[in-house]
Amino acid sequence: MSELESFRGQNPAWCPGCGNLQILRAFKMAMVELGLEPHELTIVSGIGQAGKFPHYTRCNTFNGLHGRTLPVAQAIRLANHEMRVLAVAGDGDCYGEGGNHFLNAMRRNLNITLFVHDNQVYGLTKGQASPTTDEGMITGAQPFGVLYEPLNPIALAVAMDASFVARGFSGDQDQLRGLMQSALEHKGFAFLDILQPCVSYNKINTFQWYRERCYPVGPEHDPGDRVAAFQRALEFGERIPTGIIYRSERQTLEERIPVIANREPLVKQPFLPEDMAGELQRFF
Amino acid sequence: MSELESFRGQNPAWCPGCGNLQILRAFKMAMVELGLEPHELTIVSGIGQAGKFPHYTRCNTFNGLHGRTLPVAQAIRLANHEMRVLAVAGDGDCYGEGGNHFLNAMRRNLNITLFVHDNQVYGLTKGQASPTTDEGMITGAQPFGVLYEPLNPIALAVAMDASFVARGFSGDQDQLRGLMQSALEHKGFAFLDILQPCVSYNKINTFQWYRERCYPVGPEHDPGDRVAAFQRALEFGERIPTGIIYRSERQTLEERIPVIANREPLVKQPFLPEDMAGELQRFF
Amino acid sequence: MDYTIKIGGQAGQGLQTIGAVLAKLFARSGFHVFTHQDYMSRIRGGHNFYQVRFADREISASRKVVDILVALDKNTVAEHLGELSPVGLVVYDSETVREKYDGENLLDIPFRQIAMDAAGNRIMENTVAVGAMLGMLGMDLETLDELLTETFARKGREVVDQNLAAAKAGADFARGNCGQCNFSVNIPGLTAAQEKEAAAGVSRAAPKRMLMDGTSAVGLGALAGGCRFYAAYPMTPSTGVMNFMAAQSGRHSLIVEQAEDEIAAINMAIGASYAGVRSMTGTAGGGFALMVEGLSLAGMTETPVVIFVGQRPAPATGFPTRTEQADLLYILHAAHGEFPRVIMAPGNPEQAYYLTGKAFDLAEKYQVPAFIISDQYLADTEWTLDALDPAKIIYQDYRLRAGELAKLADYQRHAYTDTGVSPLAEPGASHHLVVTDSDEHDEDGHLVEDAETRVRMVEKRLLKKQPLIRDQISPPLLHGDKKPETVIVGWGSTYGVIKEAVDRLGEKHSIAMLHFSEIYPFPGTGKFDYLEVLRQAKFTVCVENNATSQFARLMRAETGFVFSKLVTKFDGRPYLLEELLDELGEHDV
Amino acid sequence: MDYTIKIGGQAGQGLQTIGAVLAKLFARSGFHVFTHQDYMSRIRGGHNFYQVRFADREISASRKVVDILVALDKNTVAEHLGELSPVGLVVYDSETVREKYDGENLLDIPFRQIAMDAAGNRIMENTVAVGAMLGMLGMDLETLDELLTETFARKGREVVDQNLAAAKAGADFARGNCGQCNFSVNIPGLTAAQEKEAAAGVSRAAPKRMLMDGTSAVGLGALAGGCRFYAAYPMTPSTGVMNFMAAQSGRHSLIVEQAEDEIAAINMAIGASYAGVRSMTGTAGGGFALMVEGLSLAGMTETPVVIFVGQRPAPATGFPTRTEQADLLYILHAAHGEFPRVIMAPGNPEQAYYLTGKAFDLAEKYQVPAFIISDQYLADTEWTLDALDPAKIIYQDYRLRAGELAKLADYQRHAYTDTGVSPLAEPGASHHLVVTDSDEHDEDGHLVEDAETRVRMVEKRLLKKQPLIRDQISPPLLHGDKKPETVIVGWGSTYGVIKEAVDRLGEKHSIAMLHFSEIYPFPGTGKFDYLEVLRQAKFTVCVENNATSQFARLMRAETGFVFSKLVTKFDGRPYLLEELLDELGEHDV
Ligand SMILES: Cc1ncc(C[n+]2csc(CCOP(=O)(O)OP(=O)(O)O)c2C)c(N)n1
Ligand SMILES: Cc1ncc(C[n+]2csc(CCOP(=O)(O)OP(=O)(O)O)c2C)c(N)n1
Ligand code: SF4
Ligand code: SF4
Ligand SMILES: [Mg+2]
Ligand SMILES: [Mg+2]
Repeated sequence: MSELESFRGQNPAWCPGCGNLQILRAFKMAMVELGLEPHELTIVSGIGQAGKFPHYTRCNTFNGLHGRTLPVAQAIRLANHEMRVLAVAGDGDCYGEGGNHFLNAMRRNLNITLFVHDNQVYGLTKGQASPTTDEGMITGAQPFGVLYEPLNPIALAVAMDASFVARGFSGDQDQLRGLMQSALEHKGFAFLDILQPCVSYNKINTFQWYRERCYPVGPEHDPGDRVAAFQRALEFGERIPTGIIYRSERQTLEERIPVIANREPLVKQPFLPEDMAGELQRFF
Repeated sequence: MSELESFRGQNPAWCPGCGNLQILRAFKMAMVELGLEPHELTIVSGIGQAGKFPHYTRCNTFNGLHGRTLPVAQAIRLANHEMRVLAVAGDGDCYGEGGNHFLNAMRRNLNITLFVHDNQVYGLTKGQASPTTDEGMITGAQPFGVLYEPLNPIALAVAMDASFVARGFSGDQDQLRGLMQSALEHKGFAFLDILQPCVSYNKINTFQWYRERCYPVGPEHDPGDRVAAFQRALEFGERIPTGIIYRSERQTLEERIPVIANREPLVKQPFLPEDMAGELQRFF
Repeated sequence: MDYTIKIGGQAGQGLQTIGAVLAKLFARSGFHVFTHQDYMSRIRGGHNFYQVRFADREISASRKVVDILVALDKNTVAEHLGELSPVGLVVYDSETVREKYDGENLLDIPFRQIAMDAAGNRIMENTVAVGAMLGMLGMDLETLDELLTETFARKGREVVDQNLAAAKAGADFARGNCGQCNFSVNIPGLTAAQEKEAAAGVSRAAPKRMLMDGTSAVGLGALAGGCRFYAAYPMTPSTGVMNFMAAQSGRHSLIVEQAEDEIAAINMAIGASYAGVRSMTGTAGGGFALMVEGLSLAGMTETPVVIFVGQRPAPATGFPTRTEQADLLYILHAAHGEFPRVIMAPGNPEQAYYLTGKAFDLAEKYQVPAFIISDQYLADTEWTLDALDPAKIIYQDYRLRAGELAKLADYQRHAYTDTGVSPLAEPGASHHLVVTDSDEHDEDGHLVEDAETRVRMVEKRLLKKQPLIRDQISPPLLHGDKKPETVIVGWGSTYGVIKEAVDRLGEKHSIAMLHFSEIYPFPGTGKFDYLEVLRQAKFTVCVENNATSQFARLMRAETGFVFSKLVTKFDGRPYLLEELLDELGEHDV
Repeated sequence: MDYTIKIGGQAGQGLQTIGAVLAKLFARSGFHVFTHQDYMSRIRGGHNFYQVRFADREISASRKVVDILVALDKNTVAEHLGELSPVGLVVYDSETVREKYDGENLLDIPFRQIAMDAAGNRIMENTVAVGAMLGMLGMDLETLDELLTETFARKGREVVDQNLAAAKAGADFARGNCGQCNFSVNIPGLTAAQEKEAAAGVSRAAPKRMLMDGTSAVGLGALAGGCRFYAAYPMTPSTGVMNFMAAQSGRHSLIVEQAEDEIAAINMAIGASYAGVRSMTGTAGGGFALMVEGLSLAGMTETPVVIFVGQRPAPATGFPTRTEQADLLYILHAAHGEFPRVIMAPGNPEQAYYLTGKAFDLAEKYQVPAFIISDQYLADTEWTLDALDPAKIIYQDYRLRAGELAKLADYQRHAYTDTGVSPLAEPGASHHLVVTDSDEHDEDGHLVEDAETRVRMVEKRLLKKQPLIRDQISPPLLHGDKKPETVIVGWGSTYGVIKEAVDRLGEKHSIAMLHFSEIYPFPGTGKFDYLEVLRQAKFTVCVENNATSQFARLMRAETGFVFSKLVTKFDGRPYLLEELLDELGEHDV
């Protein structure tokens, strides 16, 4: 059994007060509560403040390129479907640079988990607009304020029929921990968007701002109803629903690929050079 | 005034019976009916069968890279907002390689038009699955059949709040011509997904298959209702709605950028080297 | 004897089937075979051709002259009539071609009608054409029978018989109507051993050779090299490898993923490799452009990965279905930062097989990206070759797996070592954590910012490994005169045409080919002082299928050597034998 | 005199403000100034520093020794105490640093308390520190007053006065408590002209120099070069240029788009250029990896585009905020296929300004992509320099616009011409259609597949243009002895440190610097036979901020020349003057 101490990593280089610190805490507790040990999980992260996450805990880690967490994470799972895989990305990482991978990961529905640390800004590169930045926010790169409509990750995920779609808030630790656990336990692609204040660069969507708006969806919300989920997803502004917004049961990709379905993970299957010789016969 | 002959280009290298031929015909007629001349439109296309489109008509043309139509098209519009810009892409082009640009073009909402020639397959590269290929279809690259859930472009566009979302079918010329005209006349980003049989590589979604399923949405459908649009978008299978699925009024990006809003296009604004000298002063 | 049959027509007319069957037939019959294809980027219509050369001695290139031109459309006659050899003939069906030609060397064979008459099915017209070829060449139909039986095994004897009937009718027609046919075809002589075998009824009379194209050779080499994961996005001329691997994935422990784009493809290949399986991606030059960042990631995280790049004429989309060798320097220098890489540029299917295997071995052993550079020409050309030997491909699992790993007290993914090679472990196989990072990192794999670690890591990753990898690289191949006055240098897919040109010229001149197929790390002169050979020569020529003589430039950068003459070709087509001879003939070779 | 002040502390403590104000102050006061920065990839905490060197003669590098170390935290003292010069002092506030040091050269100045006392606001503590510096150096506060007045113009006189009061209190405290201060500072002498000006009250006494960093210089050069469209995705160390351009976009006819990724960024730049405006994109080496395919598109469609690449230590993410010169060969060879490109690698802000302008001119004139290669070091270092002259940047509109275009009977975007340069027209400006294609195309811009057109297009696009562009490239700069025995060669951002080292060594030796800032097409020897200079020298050294001596390799590939010695540095930090002198001093320069 693991304990919190098992997950202690480097000292975080995040700003004091950063929501990432809360996300990290919730994660470690979720891992302990799930009874998982560090080597049982591989964290794949990108580049950004969120991308540093795995260095501040202890797990197998592939900290890759900005925007490219999901292809790496999915391939790890394909190569070893006994490994739990967590992809950790920033909002810029996942919805900006990595938008195309996000779309396709939802289609593939491998059994992996995605946390997006959504601070609605590019933190590490010092405050440019991200795809989720509110319209009107002025930054060094957006002197006239953001002129695009923000991307709504929850609505997008519902439209893509992601099999688990949830939103958390770093300021609500209990709910967040629970959502993390549900996401990690979900069979299929589990997507958790985590609202997270950036104290250095986002002066609009502050801790206070989120706290006033976030509300957990109640039992009246049926996460199995895709249209209702979509409607709920459109709420973002005065009120922001948190919790599991949409969930469906679908076969996972690893259950559908004959080479690995109900078989040992690829990485454990023996390599039989003899088999290859037969392939040459066809060419005589 | 233009006539059909004004739009005659190279002889199409498409297969006889290909839906692209019908799309091309509808386009030329739409142009004539709109009274547009070849030099008044710039077509930006990618690579794929659809990407060859502009060579088979006559307009200003930028036939760029596979998947990259939209960034080019958007920039042309930013540089010259008096130019009409039409982006023409394949389903692989736009939803596969170019997925990230599609997401962001919808957010930007520039006044451009996008036709996706959606044959639910990679035509030019000989029949691999595209993001819209039906589950189960067997191809050279998908020997166990397609194992991913297809991307629903209409649902995705509604989720992204694209300001004009429509579906046409190459086999319904009248409706298609009308949709093309509405798209070209729409103020903002107009997205038209055009179902198109590929006689060589898609033996499932044939002309017949589409014809049996496609139905035009009736007046009871309110394209202004986003949730209703989403619900309608989810229909794809036994019945396939065509027509304008979703439409909204939003400011276009070119109306919001101070440098060009209500001003001459950038390309016509004079370059005043004198202005630059002033910038140097700050460094003394 | 040395004949060329060219089948020309529109995309979709089935000329590839005719060509492929003939090639296989000739190979089975004991001839040496070389084929090449030329096709447009379209699915129907246009103008394509398939050229099959066969001879009773080794051949390795296509020729300009054509002995039999099978014209499936009018355009083919117009385009290629001028290529006919003195004994050459055009064969066509005036019904399909919609034209009746005069002239003694144009033979109208009613393929379609014969198919209807003999087999009751016009789709057998291509089989009639194949039969007609055999008839014209005076060959029997035994081998064809064998081949059809294999091909239509699942469809049953009836289909075979129908086909055979069609072929026979074609052959008969040809024999009866081909007054002009002057082809003399002898099945090549058998070796003593083969005769014994033949006598014992073990095999048919002909020597056993394989017929293989470059695409299949790369795929087979990958399988033999232990490839378990292939991620790619389709792009000519690399799609063939993806399809080949996909077809294998039902039979072997192999996953093939079609990625959403090339960026995903290479990142997937890297992810799978990190997780513990040998992995590969493949693309063309334009798709590789999108993999450049991922390449750098493999370099930094020291993740083994094999990258297949099929070159095609560029820039940008260029000529999607044609050939060029213009991505060498690009691939060599691709990606930000400095890290080692391996580059193999096979010259024929045999090399493609072994070098793909070797690429996997070196990638794994040194934890670096390894490239196989090909092009449309190598991808499509078929060669006859002696049996490939999978045992010649080294397969050794260099990774730490469960047992060994668990025994270690400590594990550090990027530990400093004498060789620069750190232990590569399978994540999850023990309690040891496998941590790596695209940022500069310490031995544990965690991110750092200090200068000292940086310097040690660059030394480990690059400066220590690079010379060790170089030691594994074989020198270029010298073929021909051992002390040549003239040396023709090439790399990659020009191997065959240079070899045959050198063989021709070698009859009268002191000449040799120096061919580079293992290109980077650039081969040292320790095992074979090829530079000395070049320096001793009076005349040195570098032949490349590009416009800027990239290999010559690389040679100068690496060795200082400057060629006397540069031969280039950049029209999207390969060198034909006569073309190269012309280029070389102008000068006193 | 020649002093260095280093301000060290954590990210977020405001050390950049102190450094920037001091640099400007010294520049305004007539000194020559050189600054450089060192910071971690984090927003708060860690360890950063800002180093300001100023002197009464030209300087162009940072030194190892520090005269005043302003320590904003304890760590700074620990890290840098050893760097102090014999007269050196550490200045710190024991309240902030939470430590009281013994030792004569450690001066505790209660910045925070003084700020509270003098201005009633602790956030003025950094202004107190600036004041203290002035006090220690014996400089008056007049220039600071001027500067504060400008800076806080919008905030009003009160803020200025508060700041001034804080500074004055800091200065007073320093003067009163700095027994150790041995700094003698003389405002550099004035030229006759300046004295006249000064007498006429036109300006303050000091000579007028600009203080400029590499980032601003590139941005200003782009504006002067007519840049109207800038699309980019943020990435250190290129984000500064994006921010600079964004800030200008309110004042000029300029659109700045933050793209969704680098692929979109370059495709947007190409699209805007096609539509008729001069355009640019910028990124770092890793982001450029994603632009490689777009680069090839620019090459094929002959669309002018300027690409700024800020290098940083790699592979992969590497050291995001540090410096390296390891992307030269990568940028030179990036992209599939063969087409011309221009590469500028400025060595200082002055060159950055003019060469960015020149990049625009060449890109437009020859319809090719043009690069400006920089790095974190050049981006951040500030230099004093003489007034830049926008008139020296050629601006000529080579495009066909409405009037001229309409007059033409025919227009073909890719028409064959003697120079290979085809007419580039603005789409929509007339009835003529502007058609271009990433596939191989004909003169009209429509796609083709034939060999003949291909050959002519490669000749037009590449072979004809390349030599013409080469003629536009200036030779490398020879600085120092005109017939040197020793030549130190460098490119890009090592300019300053090599120059100063050569100046030092030149006092006793026959030595010169040969600096390359216009790198590709590689300069010919027609205008200046620099190869002869190298060949005549006894000892030649190539100094690079990378591990594999990329420029030396390029030199060999282009000219065959091989250096006597290669100096490299790849720890993510720039060369300091003493470091380079050490490297050179080992050998008999
Ligand atoms: C290809 C590439 N482009 C750009 C960057 C620079 N970059 C690093 S992190 C980042 C954005 C960070 O924003 P986000 O993903 O929201 O993460 P956050 O820092 O806010 O957690 C960018 C643009 C990069 N590392 N790689
Ligand atoms: C970067 C890149 N990757 C791959 C290709 C190869 N390629 C050309 S078209 C195409 C897909 C075509 O499918 P789609 O976009 O649906 O167009 P269609 O041919 O079906 O009209 C691909 C994969 C390419 N040209 N460039
Ligand atoms: S910049 Fe923002 S996101 Fe980054 S560590 Fe600081 S508070 Fe957190
Ligand atoms: S392959 Fe399909 S999409 Fe392409 S031209 Fe033929 S029918 Fe049309
Ligand atoms: Mg963010
Ligand atoms: Mg398609």
